[in-house]
Amino acid sequence: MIEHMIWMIPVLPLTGAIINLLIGKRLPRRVVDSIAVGSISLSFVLAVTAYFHLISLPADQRQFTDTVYTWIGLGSFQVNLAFLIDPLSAVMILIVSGVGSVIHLYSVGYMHGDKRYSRYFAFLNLFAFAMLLLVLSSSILLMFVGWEGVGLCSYLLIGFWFEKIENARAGMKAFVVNRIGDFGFIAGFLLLFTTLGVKTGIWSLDFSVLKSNIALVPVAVLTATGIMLFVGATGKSAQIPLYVWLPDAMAGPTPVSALIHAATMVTAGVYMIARMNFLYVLAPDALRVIAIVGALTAFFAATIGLVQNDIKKVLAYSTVSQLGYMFIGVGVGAFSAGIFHLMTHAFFKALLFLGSGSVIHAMSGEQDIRKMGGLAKKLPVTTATFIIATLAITGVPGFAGFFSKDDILYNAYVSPYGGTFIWLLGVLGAVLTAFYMTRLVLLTFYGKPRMDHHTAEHIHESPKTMTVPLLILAVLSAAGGYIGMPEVFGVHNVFAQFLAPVFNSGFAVPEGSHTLEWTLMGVSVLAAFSGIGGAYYFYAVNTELPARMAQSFRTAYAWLLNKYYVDEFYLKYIVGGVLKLNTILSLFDARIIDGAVNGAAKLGKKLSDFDGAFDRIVVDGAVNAVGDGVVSAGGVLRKIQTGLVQNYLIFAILGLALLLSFVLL
Amino acid sequence: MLSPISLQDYLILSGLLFSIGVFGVLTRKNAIAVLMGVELMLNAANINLVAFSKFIDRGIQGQIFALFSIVIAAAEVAVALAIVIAVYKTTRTIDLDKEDSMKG
Amino acid sequence: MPAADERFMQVNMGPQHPSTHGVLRLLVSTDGEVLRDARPYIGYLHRSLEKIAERVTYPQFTPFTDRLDYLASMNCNLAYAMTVEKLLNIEIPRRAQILRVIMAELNRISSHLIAFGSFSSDMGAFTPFLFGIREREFINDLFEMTCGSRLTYNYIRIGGVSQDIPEGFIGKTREFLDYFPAKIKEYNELLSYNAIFIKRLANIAVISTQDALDYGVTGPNLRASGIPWDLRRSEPYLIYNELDFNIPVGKGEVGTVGDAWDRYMMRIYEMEESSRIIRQCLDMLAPGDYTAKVSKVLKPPAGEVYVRAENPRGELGFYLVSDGSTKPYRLKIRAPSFANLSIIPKLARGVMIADLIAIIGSMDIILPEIDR
Amino acid sequence: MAGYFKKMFTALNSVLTGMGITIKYGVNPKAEVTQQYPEVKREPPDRFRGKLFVNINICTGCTACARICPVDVITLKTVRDENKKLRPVIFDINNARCIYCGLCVEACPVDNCLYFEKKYEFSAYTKEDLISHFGLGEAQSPGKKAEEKTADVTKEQKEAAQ
Amino acid sequence: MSVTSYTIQAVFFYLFSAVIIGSALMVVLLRNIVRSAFALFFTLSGVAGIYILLGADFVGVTQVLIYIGGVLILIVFGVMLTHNVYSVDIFNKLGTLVMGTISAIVTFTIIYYSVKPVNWLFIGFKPDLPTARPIGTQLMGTFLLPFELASILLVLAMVGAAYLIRSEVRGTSQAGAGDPGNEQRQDTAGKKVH
Amino acid sequence: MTELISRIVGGLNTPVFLTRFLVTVLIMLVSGAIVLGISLLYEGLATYAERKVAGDIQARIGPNRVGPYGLLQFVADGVKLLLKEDIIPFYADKWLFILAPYIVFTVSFAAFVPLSYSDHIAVANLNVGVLYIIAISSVVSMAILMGAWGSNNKWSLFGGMRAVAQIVSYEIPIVLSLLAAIILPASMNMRDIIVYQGGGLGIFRWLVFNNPFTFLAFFVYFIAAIAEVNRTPFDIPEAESEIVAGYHTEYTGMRFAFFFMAEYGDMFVVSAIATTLFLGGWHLPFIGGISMPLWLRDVLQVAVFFMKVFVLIYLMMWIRWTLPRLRVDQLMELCWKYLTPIAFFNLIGASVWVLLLHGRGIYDIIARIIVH
Repeated sequence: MIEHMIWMIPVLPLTGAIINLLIGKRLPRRVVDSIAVGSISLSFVLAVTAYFHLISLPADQRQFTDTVYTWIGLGSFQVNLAFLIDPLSAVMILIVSGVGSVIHLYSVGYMHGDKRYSRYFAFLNLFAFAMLLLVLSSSILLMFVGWEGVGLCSYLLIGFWFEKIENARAGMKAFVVNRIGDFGFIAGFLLLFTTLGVKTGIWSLDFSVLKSNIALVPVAVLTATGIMLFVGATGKSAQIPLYVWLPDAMAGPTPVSALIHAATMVTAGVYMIARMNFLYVLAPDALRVIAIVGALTAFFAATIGLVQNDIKKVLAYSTVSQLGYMFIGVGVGAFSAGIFHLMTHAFFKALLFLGSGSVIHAMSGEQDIRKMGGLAKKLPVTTATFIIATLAITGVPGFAGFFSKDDILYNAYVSPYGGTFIWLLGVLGAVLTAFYMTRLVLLTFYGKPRMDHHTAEHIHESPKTMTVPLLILAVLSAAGGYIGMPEVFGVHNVFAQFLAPVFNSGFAVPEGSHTLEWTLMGVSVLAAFSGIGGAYYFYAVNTELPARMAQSFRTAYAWLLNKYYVDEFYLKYIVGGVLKLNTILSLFDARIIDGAVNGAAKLGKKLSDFDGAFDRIVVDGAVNAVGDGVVSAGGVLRKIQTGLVQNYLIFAILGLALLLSFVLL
Repeated sequence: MLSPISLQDYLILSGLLFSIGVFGVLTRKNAIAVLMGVELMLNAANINLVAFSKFIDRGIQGQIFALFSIVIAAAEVAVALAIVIAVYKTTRTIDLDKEDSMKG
Repeated sequence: MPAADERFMQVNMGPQHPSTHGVLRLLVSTDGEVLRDARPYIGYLHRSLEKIAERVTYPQFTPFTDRLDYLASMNCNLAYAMTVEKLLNIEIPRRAQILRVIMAELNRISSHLIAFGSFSSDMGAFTPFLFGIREREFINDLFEMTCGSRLTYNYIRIGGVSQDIPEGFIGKTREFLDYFPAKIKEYNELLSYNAIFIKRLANIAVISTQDALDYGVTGPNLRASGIPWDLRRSEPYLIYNELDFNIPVGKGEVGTVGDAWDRYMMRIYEMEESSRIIRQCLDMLAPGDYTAKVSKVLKPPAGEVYVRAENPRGELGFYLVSDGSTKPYRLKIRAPSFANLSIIPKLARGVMIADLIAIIGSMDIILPEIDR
Repeated sequence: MAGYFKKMFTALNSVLTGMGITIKYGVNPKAEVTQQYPEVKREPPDRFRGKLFVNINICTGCTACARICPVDVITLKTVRDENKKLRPVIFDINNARCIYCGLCVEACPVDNCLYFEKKYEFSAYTKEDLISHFGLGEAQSPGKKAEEKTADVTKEQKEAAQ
Repeated sequence: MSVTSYTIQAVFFYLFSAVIIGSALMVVLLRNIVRSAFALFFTLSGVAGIYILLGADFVGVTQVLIYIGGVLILIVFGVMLTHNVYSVDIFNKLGTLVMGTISAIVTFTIIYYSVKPVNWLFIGFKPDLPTARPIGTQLMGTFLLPFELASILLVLAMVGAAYLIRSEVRGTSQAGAGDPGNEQRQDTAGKKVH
Repeated sequence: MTELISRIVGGLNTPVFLTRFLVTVLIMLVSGAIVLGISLLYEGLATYAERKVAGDIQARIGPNRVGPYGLLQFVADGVKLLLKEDIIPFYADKWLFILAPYIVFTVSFAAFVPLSYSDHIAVANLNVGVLYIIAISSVVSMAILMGAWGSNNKWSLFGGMRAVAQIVSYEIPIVLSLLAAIILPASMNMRDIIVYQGGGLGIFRWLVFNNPFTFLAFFVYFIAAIAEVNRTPFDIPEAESEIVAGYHTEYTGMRFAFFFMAEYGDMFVVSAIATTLFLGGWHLPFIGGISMPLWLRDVLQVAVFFMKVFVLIYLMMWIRWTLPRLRVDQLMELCWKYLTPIAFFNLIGASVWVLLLHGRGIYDIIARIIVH
C-alpha cells in the first residue's frame, strides 16, 4: 500500500501551498495554519509509515520506486516522475518532514502577527514540497527540479519581509549565489549524461541506471563531474567559496532560518553527494577536494563565528562550519557519518535557531547579543533547551553532536581520503565551536542584563506553540545520537547499518584499533571542554579580557568581524563584471595596497603570498596592456550589441537561413 | 481556365505572408507595428495548418491546431500589448530604436 | 488658458453642444472618460442688459427683464417691478398682489417642467421631455390668454400687472390644477423612480451644506442640500406669508443629501407646492384694482435699493441706484444661475463625462441670465 | 446575494412600470396632442400679441408709441397739416425688431389706433419686407425713400393750402 | 466537384491572395500606424476567406471573431493608447529597411524551395463536410487537456494584462520636459487643434 | 443555391465553362441585389416606424406629410441625405473616414445572409450560421473605430472607444445565452434550429418555452442584443447629450445614412436571431399541420417570421423611448456583474437540464405526463 502512496509525501505540502497561496488570504488564520501544519504532519506520518515498511523488509531489498508519470519520453530516453525510497531517502524524509513539522508548528506562534500569514505558510509548505521532491526523486533531473525549487523558496522566504531593501537583497543574493552553484550542478550532470550516453548508448539520468553503469565512464570524467556537482553543493550547502549567502539569509523569519538554513536545504548538497556516492568512490580526487574544502570551511567559519555579535549570525556561521564537518564526512568517504551528522545537526541546529527565535521574540526583535544577558531567569524553557543544543553542538559526550562529530573525526583520521591535516582542522574547529557557542550562551542567558529598560519589561516566555517544538527538538538533540553509537562502545552502529545498503560501494572503514578510537575521542572531548572552559574564562570570569583582546589584535579582530572581507571582495571583483574589467584593473593597486596588504601582512603567509602575487602583477605594466586589449576588443564587439532586438533578429534569421540552406541545398 | 489550386499554392501564399511578416518585424520601429508583423506570421502559419488539414490530414486536427493557435495569439497579443503600454507609461515611447537599455 | 497637461485630453464642451443648455462653453480636461477638470467659459450670450438699463427709462426696462430668464419671465418681471416699487414706495393693490403670485407660481411650474424635461433628455430619455412640454403648453395658453404672449410676457409691471385676467382664466387654471397631479405621478413613475435614472443620479455631484453656502448656491439647488431657505418663506413678499405651503428640502431619499437626484426631485416637489399656492390664491381672489396709480413718467427719488425674490432657479436680486432722473443710474442683477454655475468646476472634478451632463442638468442653469 | 437579486428585481420593476406608461400612450391615438398646423390653424386669444397694426387715419401723431418703445421699432415722422394738426407721414414698424412687449399699444392714447392683430404668419424673404409702412406718405408715394415721402406730403399740403 | 467549382475556387483564391498580400504589404509599409492597423483588418479578413475556401468554415468564422473582433481591436486600442491623435507616423530607418528586405527575401526563398520540390502525400479528394461538430467532439475528447489549458492561458493572459496595465499609480508618471517625442507632440497638437 | 445554379446552367445546356462561371456569378449578384433591396426597403421603413412609434409614445403624431400616413418619409429622407453636401473634415484621415461607413453597412448587410426566412428561402444556409453572425457583427466595432479615429474629432473618438468597449463586452453574454439555446438542437445552422422547434401547435416547442434556462437566456440575450446594437438605454456610443453624436459626429449625407441604416439592419439581425433561436422562427403557429400549397406555406412562413421580428423591433423601440441612458461604467457593470454571470450559470443550468432530461423540454414532459 505505502509503496504507492509515496507520491503523496511531497504532494501533500504542495496541496497545502496551493490552497494557501490561492485562497489563503480569505481564510481564517486558524485554517491557514491548520492546512499548513496538517499537510506537513501528514507527510511526516506517511514518511514514518514508509520507514517502518522499509525496515520490515530484508536489508538488501530495502529499495522501491513509485513511478507516477512519464515526464519526458523521447525515444529510449525517458524520465519518470518517480519517487525512490531507500534507507538514505527514508532518513532524509524523516528529517525533512519531521523537523519541518516541528518548525511549522513553531511558526504558528512565531508568525502570529504577520500580515502575510497565509503566504508565509504557503511558501513554507512549498519549500517542504521542494525539499521532499529533492530527496525522494529517482533521477538527477527530478532532483534538479527540487534543487531549484528549494532555491526559489529560499529566495521567497529570505526576502519574505521584502519591505526592507536589505531583506530583499539578501534573498536575491542567496538566489544568485545559488545559481552560480547550480551552473556547476547542471554542467556536472549533463557531462555525466552525455559522456555515458555517447560512450555506452545509455541515455539515462536515473540513479539506479547510473549506478549500475558508472564503471563505464572514464575516471577523469567522473572526477570532473564530481567536482562540478560539488560546485553545486557548495552553492546550496554554503561551502567555501559560495557560503556568503547564508549569513545574509538570516534576514528571513527565524523559523525559516531554522528550516532552510539549518535543517534541510543546506543539507541538500551533502545529501546529493551521499546520493552520488557510487560516483565519488570512483573519483577519489574529487573526494579529496570535498574533504579539504569541508575542513577549511569548518575551520574558517568557526573563526568568524568567534566574534559575531548577532545571535543569528553566530548560528549561521556555526551552520556553515558544521556543514563543513558533514563535507569532511562525505569527503573522506564516510557517507553514513556525514548523513549521521546531518541528522543530529538538523536536530540541534533547528533547536538553536528556534531557541534564538524565541529569544528574539522575547526581546522584541533585538538580535545583538551584546544587548542581552541574564535571560535565563525569564526564559527558563528556552534557556534549558538552548543549553542542551549547545552541549550537543559542542560535542559534550552523551549528546547527539558528540557521536556524529566524533564519527566524522575518527573517519577523517583513518580514511585513506582524509588525513591528519583534515582531522586537525576538524579538531580546531571543534574547539572554536565550543568556544563561540559557550560565549553565545553566556552572553545571552547569563551575566548582567544589558538591554534597555523598556525591552526588559516585555521579556516573557514564548507561547506553547513555540516551546513545545523546542522541547521536542531538545529531546532529539539529547538522545538522537544514540542510534549511531560507535561500535567501540560495544554496540552496533544501528544508523550506519541501516544506511549500509546504499553505501555498499563505499570504502571499507579500516579496522583501526580501539585505542586509536578512544584516543581520538578523548582529543575531541578535550577540545570541546577546552573551548567551553576558554569561553567561560573569557566571558564569565574575566569579562574585560575579550575587549582587550579585540583591542590588541585590532586588525585580526576587524578581519574576523568583517568575515575576511569576502563579501566585499566578491562585490568588487566578481560582481563588477567583465565590461568593467578595465576600471577594475586600473584601480587595483590603490585598493589592494590599502586594503589587502595591511591585512595580509598581519594575517599570515598565505594571504601575503596572494597579495604579493597581486602586487607584482599590478606593478607590472603588462596588465594595463591586457586591459587595453580587452577594451578595444570589447569596443569592436559591442558594436554588434546594439541593444536593439530587431538587429539581433536579423542576425538570427540570416544565421538560420544559412543553416537551413545547408540542409536544403 | 484556371487550374485547380493545389497545396503548393496555399503554402506559397503562406510563405509570402510569412516573409512580409518577417519584414515587418525586422524593419518597424514601433513596437505595436512589430506586433502586427508577428500577427501576419502567425496567420501564415495558420494557413499552413488549415491547408495541410485539407490536403493531407485525414481528420480535422489541422483545423483544431489552427484554432488553438488563434486562441493563443489572442492571449499573446493581450499580454504583449499590456507590456507595450506599461513600457510606454514608463518611458513615454514605444520606439524600439530607443528601447536599447540592453545596448552594450 | 491653463497649460495643457499632455496626459489629459482637452475637449471643448460647447458652446455648440447638445446639453450645455445654450451657449455655455466648458473646457474639459479628461483622462479617458474621467474628468480632471471642467472650466466654464461664459459670455457667448452677452447682451449688455445692465448697460441697456442705464439708457432706457424704468418702465422701458421691464421687457428686458423678460429676457433674463426666459423660462421664468414672470418671476423676473416681478422682481424688477418690486425693486422699482420699493424705490418709488408704491403700495400695490391686493388683487394685483394675488395675480402676481398666481402668475409667478404658474411660471415656476412651467419653468420646472422645462427643467424636468430637458434634464430627462440629458439623461437620454426623450419622452418625458415631450410630456413636460405638453403640460407647459397648458400654462403657456393661460399666459397667452392673459397677456397675449407665450414666452416673454411683460405682464407684471411697475405698480401691478398690465391687465386684469381675462374671463375663463380661473376656470381654466383650476382645470389645469386638477389635471396636473396625475401627470406628476406619471413623471415620477416614468422617470423619477426609474432604477436607471436613480443609478445615474444618486450620490452624484453631492453639494454639501457647507459648499452650498460657500458658493452662494440658491433656489432648489440650495434646498436640495438640506437648507430650507426660500425667500417666499424667509423674507415673505407679496402675500406669501398668508399662504400655506411647504418648503421641500433634500432628504437623500435615494442617496446622499444634496446629490443630483435630490436637486432634480426638488423641482418635482416644488411644482406640487406651487399648485397648492395657486389653488389658494384662486380662492382668495376678490375684485379690486389690478394696478396702482402710477404716473406715466417715473422719476424715483435718488437712492439705492436691493430687492430679491425667489425665482425658479434661485434668488434673483436687483440692485438699483437712482440719481433722480427717469433712467436708472446703475442696475446690477444678481442672477441665480451665475452663482449656481460657479460650483460646477468643483463638482466636476473626478466624475465621468456623463456625470458632467447630469451636473449641468441638475443645476438647471440658464445662459441668458448668466451672460446678461 | 439577496441584495443582488433584490436590486435586479427593483430595476426590472421600475423599468416595466415605465414601459407600462409609455405603451399606454403608444397604443392610444387619442393621447396625441399635436395640431396639424397648416391645415388646422390655432385661433389665438383676444389679447394675442401678433403683428402691430396702426389705424393711420385716426393717429394723432403724438409719438407716444415711438417714445415708449424700448427697441426703437417705430419710425414716426409727422407733418403739421393745414389745421395745425400733426399728421403721421411716415409710420414704419420694423417687425423684425419688435419684441412684442405691448408697451406701445398701452401707450397709445387713441382707442383702436395702434393695436396687435391676430396675425402670426408674416415670414418674408428680406428684412426690408418685414417693415410695415403705415404712414400717410405710403399711400401717395409707395416705395419711395423717407425724405422723398416727407417732401411729397409737404408739397401736396402746400399745394392744397394755396 | 466540377471544373466550374475549381475555376470559381481559383478565382476566389487569387482574389483573396491579392487582398492578403496587398494589405499585408500595406501593414508593413504604411507610415501611418493606424492605417496599417486597419490594413491588417483586410489581411485577416482575407485569411478568413482562405480558410472558408479550404472548407474550414468554423476556423474561418473563429478567425473573424477572435482576430478581427478581438486581437485587432486590441491592437488598435494599443495604438491609440500609445499615440497622440496627431502623431501616428512611424518611420523606418534605411539600414534596417535594407537588411529587413534581404531577410524577408531570404526567408521566402527558403520557404519556396522547401515547399516547391516536395511531393506531398495527398489523401485525394476530401469533400467539405461540416466541421463544427467534429471540432467540438474532438476538443471535448482528444484535445480536452490542451483545450482546458488554453482556457486557463486565456484567463491568465487576461489577468496578467489587466494587472500590467493598471499597475501604474495614477498621476505619478511624469513626462519629462526634455523628452523630444513630447515636444514634437505638443508642436503638432498646437498646430492642429483649432 | 447550388441546385438552382445547376438547374439554370443545365437549362442553358452549354459546355462553355466561362458561361457557367458567369451564370454563377450572375446568380450570386442577383440574389445579393435582392437581399440588398429588401434590406434597404426594410431599413427605410424601420426608420419610419421608429419615428412613428416615438410619436405615438410621446403623444405626437409622427411623420405624416410625405405619402399616405407619411409612409414615404424615408424616401424623402434618403433623397435629402443623398443630396446633402458630403463633408470630409480637413484633418480627417480620409481613407479611414471614407471606408468606415461602407464596412459598417456591408457587415450589417452580410449578417442577413445566413438567416432562414422560410423553409426554403435563405440566401445561404450556412452550417455555422449563428457563429457567423456573431463573428461578422464583431467586425462592426472595428469599422466604428475606423470611422471614429478617422474623423479626428474627440467626440468621435470617445464614441468609438465606448462603442468598441460595449460591443466587445456584450458579445460575451450574447454568446453565452445563445449557447444555452444552441445545445438543444445541437446545430448552428439556422434552418436546423428552426426545424427543431417544430410541432407543439407551433408555439410550445419554441426554445424560449423549452425550459426555464432558455427562457431566461432569451431575456439575457435580448437585453445584451439591445446593447450590441447601441440603442437606448445602452446608446452611450452615440449619446447625443454627452458626446454630441459619438462616432458619427462628423459624418454627413450618405455616409451618415450608412451608419444609420446599419443600426436598423443590426436591429433586424439580432431580432431575427432571437426569433430563430427562441421564438420558433418561421413555424406557423396553430395552422402548421394544415396542408397547403408550397408557395402559400412559404409566403405565410415569411410573413410569420417577419411578424415576430417586427414585434421584437417594436419592443426595442418601445424600450428606447421609455428609458434613460446608462452611464459607461454602469453599462459595463450590468454586463460583467449581472448579465455575464447570469448567462454563465444559465448555460450551466441548461446543460444540466439537457443532460438530465435528454433534451426534452417542459412541453414534452407535460405531454408525456398527460398521455400516460
